[in-house]
Amino acid sequence: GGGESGGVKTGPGVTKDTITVSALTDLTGPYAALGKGVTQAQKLYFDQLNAAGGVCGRKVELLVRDHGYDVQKAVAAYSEIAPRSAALPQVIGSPITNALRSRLESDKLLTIPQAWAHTLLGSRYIQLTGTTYDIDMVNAVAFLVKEKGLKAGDRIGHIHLEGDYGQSALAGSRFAAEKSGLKLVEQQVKATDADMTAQAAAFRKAGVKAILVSVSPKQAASLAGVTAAMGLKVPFAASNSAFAQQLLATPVAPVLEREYYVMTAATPFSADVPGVKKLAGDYQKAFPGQPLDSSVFSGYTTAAIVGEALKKACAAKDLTREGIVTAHRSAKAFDIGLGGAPQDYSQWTRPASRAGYIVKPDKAALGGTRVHQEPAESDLAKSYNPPAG
Amino acid sequence: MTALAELLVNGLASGAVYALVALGFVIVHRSTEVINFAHPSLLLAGGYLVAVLHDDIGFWPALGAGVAGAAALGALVEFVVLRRLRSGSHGTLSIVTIGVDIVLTVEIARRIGAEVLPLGDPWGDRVVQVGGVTIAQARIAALGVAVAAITVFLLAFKYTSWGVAMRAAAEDRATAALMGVRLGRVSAGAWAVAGALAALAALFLCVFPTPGLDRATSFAALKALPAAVIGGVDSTTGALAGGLLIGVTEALAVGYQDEAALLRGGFADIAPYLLMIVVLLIRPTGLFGTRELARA
Amino acid sequence: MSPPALRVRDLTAAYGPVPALRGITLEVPAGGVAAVLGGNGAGKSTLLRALSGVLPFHGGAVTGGEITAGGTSLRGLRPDRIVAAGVVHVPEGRHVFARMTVAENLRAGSLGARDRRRAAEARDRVHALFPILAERSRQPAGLLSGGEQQMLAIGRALMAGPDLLLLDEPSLGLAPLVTARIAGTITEINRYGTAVLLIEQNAALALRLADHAYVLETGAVALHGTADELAASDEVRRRYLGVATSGEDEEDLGPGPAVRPLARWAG
Amino acid sequence: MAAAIGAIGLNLLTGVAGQLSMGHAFFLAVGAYTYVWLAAEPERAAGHTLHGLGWPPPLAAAVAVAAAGIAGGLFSPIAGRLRGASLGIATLALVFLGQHVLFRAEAVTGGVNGRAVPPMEILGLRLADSPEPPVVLGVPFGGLEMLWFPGAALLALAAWFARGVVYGRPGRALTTIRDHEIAAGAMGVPVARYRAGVFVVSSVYAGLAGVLLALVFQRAVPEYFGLALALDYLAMIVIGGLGSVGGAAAGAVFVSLLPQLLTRYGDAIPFVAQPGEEGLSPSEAARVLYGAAFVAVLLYLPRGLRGLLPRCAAPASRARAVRAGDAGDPPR
Amino acid sequence: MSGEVPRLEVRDVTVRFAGVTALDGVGFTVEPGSLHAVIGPNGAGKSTCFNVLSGLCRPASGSVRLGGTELVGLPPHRIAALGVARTFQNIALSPHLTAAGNLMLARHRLTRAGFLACGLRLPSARREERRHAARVREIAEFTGVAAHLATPAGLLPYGVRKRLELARALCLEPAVLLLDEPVAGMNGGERREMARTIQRVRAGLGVSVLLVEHDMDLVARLADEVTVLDFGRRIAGGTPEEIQRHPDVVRAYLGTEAPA
Ligand SMILES: Nc1ncnc2c1ncn2[C@@H]1O[C@H](COP(=O)(O)OP(=O)(O)OP(=O)(O)O)[C@@H](O)[C@H]1O
Ligand SMILES: Nc1ncnc2c1ncn2[C@@H]1O[C@H](COP(=O)(O)OP(=O)(O)OP(=O)(O)O)[C@@H](O)[C@H]1O
Ligand SMILES: [Mg+2]
Ligand SMILES: [Mg+2]
Repeated sequence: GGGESGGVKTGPGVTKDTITVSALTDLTGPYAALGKGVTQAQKLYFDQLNAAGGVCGRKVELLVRDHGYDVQKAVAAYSEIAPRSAALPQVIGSPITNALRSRLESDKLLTIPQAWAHTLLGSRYIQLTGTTYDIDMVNAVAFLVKEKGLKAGDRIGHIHLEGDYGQSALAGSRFAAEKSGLKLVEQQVKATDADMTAQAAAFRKAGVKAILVSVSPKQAASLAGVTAAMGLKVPFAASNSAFAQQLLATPVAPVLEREYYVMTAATPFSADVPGVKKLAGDYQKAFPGQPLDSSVFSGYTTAAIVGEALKKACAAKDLTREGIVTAHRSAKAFDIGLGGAPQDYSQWTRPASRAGYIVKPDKAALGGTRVHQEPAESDLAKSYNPPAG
Repeated sequence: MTALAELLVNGLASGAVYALVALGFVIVHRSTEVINFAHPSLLLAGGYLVAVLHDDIGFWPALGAGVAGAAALGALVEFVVLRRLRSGSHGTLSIVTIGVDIVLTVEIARRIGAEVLPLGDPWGDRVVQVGGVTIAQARIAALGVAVAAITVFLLAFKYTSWGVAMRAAAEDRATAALMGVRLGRVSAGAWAVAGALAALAALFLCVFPTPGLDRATSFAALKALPAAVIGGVDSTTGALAGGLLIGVTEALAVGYQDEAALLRGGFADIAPYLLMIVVLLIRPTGLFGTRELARA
Repeated sequence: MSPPALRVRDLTAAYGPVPALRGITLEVPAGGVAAVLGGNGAGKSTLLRALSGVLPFHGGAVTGGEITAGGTSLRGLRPDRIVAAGVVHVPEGRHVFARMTVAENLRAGSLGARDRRRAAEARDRVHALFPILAERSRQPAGLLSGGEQQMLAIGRALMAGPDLLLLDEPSLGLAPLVTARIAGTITEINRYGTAVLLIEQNAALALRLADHAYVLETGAVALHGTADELAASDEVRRRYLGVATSGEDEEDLGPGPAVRPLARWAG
Repeated sequence: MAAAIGAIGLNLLTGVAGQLSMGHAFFLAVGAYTYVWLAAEPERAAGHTLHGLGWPPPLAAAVAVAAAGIAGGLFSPIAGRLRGASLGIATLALVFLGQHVLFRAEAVTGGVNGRAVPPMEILGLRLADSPEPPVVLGVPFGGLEMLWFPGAALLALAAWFARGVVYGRPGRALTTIRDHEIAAGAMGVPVARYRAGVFVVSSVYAGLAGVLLALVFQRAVPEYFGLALALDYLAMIVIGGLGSVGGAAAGAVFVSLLPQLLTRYGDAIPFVAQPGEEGLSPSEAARVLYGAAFVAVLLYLPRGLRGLLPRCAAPASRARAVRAGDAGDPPR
Repeated sequence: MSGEVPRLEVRDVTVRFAGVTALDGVGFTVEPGSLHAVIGPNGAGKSTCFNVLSGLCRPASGSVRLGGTELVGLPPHRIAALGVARTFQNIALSPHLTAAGNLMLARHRLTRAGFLACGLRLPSARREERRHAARVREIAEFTGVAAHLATPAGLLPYGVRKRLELARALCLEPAVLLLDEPVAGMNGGERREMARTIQRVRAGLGVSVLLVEHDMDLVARLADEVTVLDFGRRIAGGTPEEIQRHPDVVRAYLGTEAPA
């Protein structure tokens, strides 16, 4: 349905005094850590937004549903919440986003997945933030060639998870390796694998000069530990999902601090950006003792994207779903003062940005990482066009 | 050649850990004929205890506490849940353990949260080099512990009253009761042992080469299921053999995935299961399982 | 005088709503042998299950009455406590642990023994009684022949060194020679002070071994007396000893009660 | 509902014939994906081409069910040879292998992301959510709701069929195979053939359930057809009561509905912390309750939910197998 | 019909298990319509012999011929289909099926209805079920278990289960009946009853009966011929009277209890 109140056109999820937005998150499954950080940060954002008067005289309410990373559960949860929602600032899991894709499109819901597989591109209603995994890996190879002296003919390892995350990263690394004349040594692992000894041995056997890492943080730590113990001293360049602050409490911390580089679009909390510093302070006040990591950043920015879209839609007097999406898509250089490169949301077949930070793990830094290189778009990344899904 | 040797050795080493986990399944199955789906949660509990205690009381006492705690938890599960199910069939009991596992896992996972908890073990990331082959010390310890634990249980099952009582109770509860076997105690004992073994297995699952305990650690327990089966679910020796076999298979499949196209694309993950089917086709009760006895 | 080895008063028991024992009263004197006779379904096995506390395993329960053995009350005790009190039950139908070896089965029998040191001695005695068990000691019990399993079941019970032995059809499936040997064993352990409550379909044998006998019918004691009295009763002779009474032809078993003859099936 | 059909099939296998199967998820997947593949039009999604034959949905569904049966038949050399727990574990391998194949066969399954399920169309009636659902009695009556009717009819049919099997000649043969394999052989039952046969029948049920599930979820994702699903089905039949057709259906409802209800009303569970606070979150509480319900049902209803249905008490209904058996109570 | 009952010939059958020779070149013949008893000490190989006859156990060598058909190597259900029915020493009923269900099971080879027919309740299946249920009831009455038809077999007392086993074997409409200790667990009166039933079966159906029993009185009353096994070997054969006087038999089996 739809309606008109106070001169503002409204759609599902918008009533006289509230706007409901929903999160399909994972609080009990494998990505519970991510889900918790993102959800709390989003709560923080919407609380702040409401404290500042809300949007269009309405409070914005965040409805949270846990799917435990189970696609079928997520689909069921979606059916329940979709009719009541104006937008989805959080959907965890690319399989889940993919599964919901056609329904999101027919429901015209602005959706921001917490997943960065390039295969999610190509829908007007789905907004990926920052760089995609493939872009990250392209930038990573460029970085390794430039700074770590990899030459044409060298071998480079890529350990990746099965599934969208790994496949997307692999698309990038394959492209970049071919362009740079490197020989890619691929190792695929499963989410449940914990011990990377065999993979490390295979890399050593192949004589790789560097390793790209697109696995879970824990698997990454295992790999780093084993390679170090084997005496294979090579640099690692990792996807943003292959590092977590918690790893710095484990014995592999020194190895990580030495030769581990993480490609991410998220501004590290230790960066000298006022907006980020304020966010760090607010978050720690609201959720004392909770880890401050990229999930918080990602949650907050994605909530902000929706918040800004709502504000713009309100200004355009159109709070229907289509109105919200149109408002969102009008942003060509989105920047809310949280660092990083400006993002282009006006087109949906390409990533919002091709420039990401390169950060290094650092125990002493707030959030566990410090900036190694400011966001920059490598030439290789410029020439890369992800095949849209 | 070293490459092959290295793969084999590393396969054996990670196989030792599978063997320890598998042994937990086997013990409960052998003494109660229940497939213990709650094993992963016991594992998580044991590992968690060690992880939170080692800072304060040191590693070895923490390990002791973890083993004792997981044993107590196992016994508690038996006492609170399974004992009340006297009349239940083995199948029902197995399903109940799924429920138990869900409850325990949620609670422990909640406590672990997003952390990766190191267990503070003495081996650290030290490795041993033998003729160009690198093996983690922790893995050598795991192999030692697995072999020792399996020997102990093999002997205990065969030669102690406890073992005899256990097997009698597993086979025929009513008749075992007529022999004066204290059924409650026997099955609580089996669960306690399973818990203790789970804690040990957790230790080796979470030390180098893995960075520590996190909520996903329990998934690794699933890998041990084919190990238990290949060896024969009622055989302790089988648990060792099955574990080692799986470790080696996996290591080889990973190591040679570049050479053989067949092995690519995550083949290593299913290799254990293929191996399992082949074994079951040849020997339906597993390599070391006792054949189903049947005579009219 | 020492208390009786077993005293049962007004024992009632039921499987769910179905009563199986209705007020059984009986006694086994210290060091004595009592026999229980009765047709199929009379409740003999149920009686023994009630005494040894395993009725719940069969979906039944004791609903009333008293059981005392050598002065201790057994009612409501767990089976292992009853074994600890010296009462050992050889269940009907063997129930050997099929997957365990013969030796391990015997070992299981001594689990409840109060004096485990004498287990070796007891085993030697069992082996002497049934040499086949020594021969087959490493074989899984499930592969033994029916009679061999029965020997094992009896031997297993003897391992516990009981004060009171409850035997449910010990001669089931045993060759005449072995039956005779078991009869000898019962007399012998009895001589060393073990009391025996014997359920036996071979009524002639039972009455020869027992001092007292009880006849059960539909869960109640229908007749009781000394073994000699019962052996002389017509009723017992006809129904339980299977002796043909006058009017029946020994040779072809006579016509019996009228039953429609079975013809070959045409379909 | 779809789950109920699958559970009935599994109960025939495990409850009646004593053949433990942990691989039911595999046959569900075969049914679901065969249907999707046959009925879907070729499309491009998430970076690769998805094949499809574009058959009429009812035909595709029928063939999918048959395909699951054939898959069961292919497995029958193993199913006929193994029994009990060994079979269970062998079928477990089937789940893992199956999932592996599903993940790899992207052209058919859509890989990790799964693929959309073409809606069922019967006589031109589209059973799927449409933008403008007809409203009946104030309830938007989407195609999904309409799926209820054929679904319920199929379930009734499946249950009726299963009861016929259980209480008929094959059921007796299977029960005896479970209880005493040797005796069954000696009484003239070809044991291996029956084992294989019941495996096929149960696969057919699973295939049907798979098709329905796919239609209900509107998307088939390989991840779903994993170990957890297989265990769920086992739980269904145990909770429902082994060997009972009605019980299996009840168990299926319990297992598939409870988590959804708990998640939905998770916020209303008392003593639960809000997101962000320490303590049990609603979704965790829902999980815990789910696990506890499992345990509680089996603790207090040792014969499963079937124990709640006096009509279906085992001896009574079994006795109906032979009407000649109404001879009254035996004298006790 | 009795003319159709074929002769059963066992020749030189040897069965070995790990370490035990359970049967060692055993041979005997069961004449059509006769009652042949096999006796011997425990573990002599009597049940093993039955297992060979019913296809549960494959001999290392030797042959078993039923009429013109060789039984060795056939699977159990094929042998059952030829009309060889047996009872088990350790009762082998399905405890969860009712007594009636257990009996109907034995009609398996005589009935046709498969998964489809039963699932769809085709009229043919229902007709068949009714017809056979009537016969089952007749056999149950004949063997004296009719009162228990509705009870799950697992709940029946031992003696009744023994009779149910006999009834089940009869439900197969056999030509050859193998009875393994049919009166074990019965008292004197019940034994006479059982003996009478067996005699009637022979008289009414004309089947051959092979009987294993430790009750010598019963054997003496019923058997036309007796084969004695000891340690897997045939040590004697003949009429009951001959056997009871045979010194080897007395020594190995009967003991001093035997009539001198
Ligand atoms: N587990 C059971 N559940 C229900 N009823 C049972 C059970 N076991 C036995 N009964 C019933 O209890 C009655 C007594 O059975 P019981 O086995 O004690 O007889 P019995 O005298 O030992 O007979 P038999 O000489 O044949 O062994 C019978 O009617 C029988 O059907
Ligand atoms: N499957 C088997 N594996 C190993 N040994 C076996 C097997 N079946 C039988 N035996 C052995 O073969 C011998 C003969 O057994 P069988 O059952 O034929 O004896 P039986 O004559 O029937 O004795 P009973 O009168 O005690 O029933 C026994 O010693 C038994 O232990
Ligand atoms: Mg009895
Ligand atoms: Mg025998």
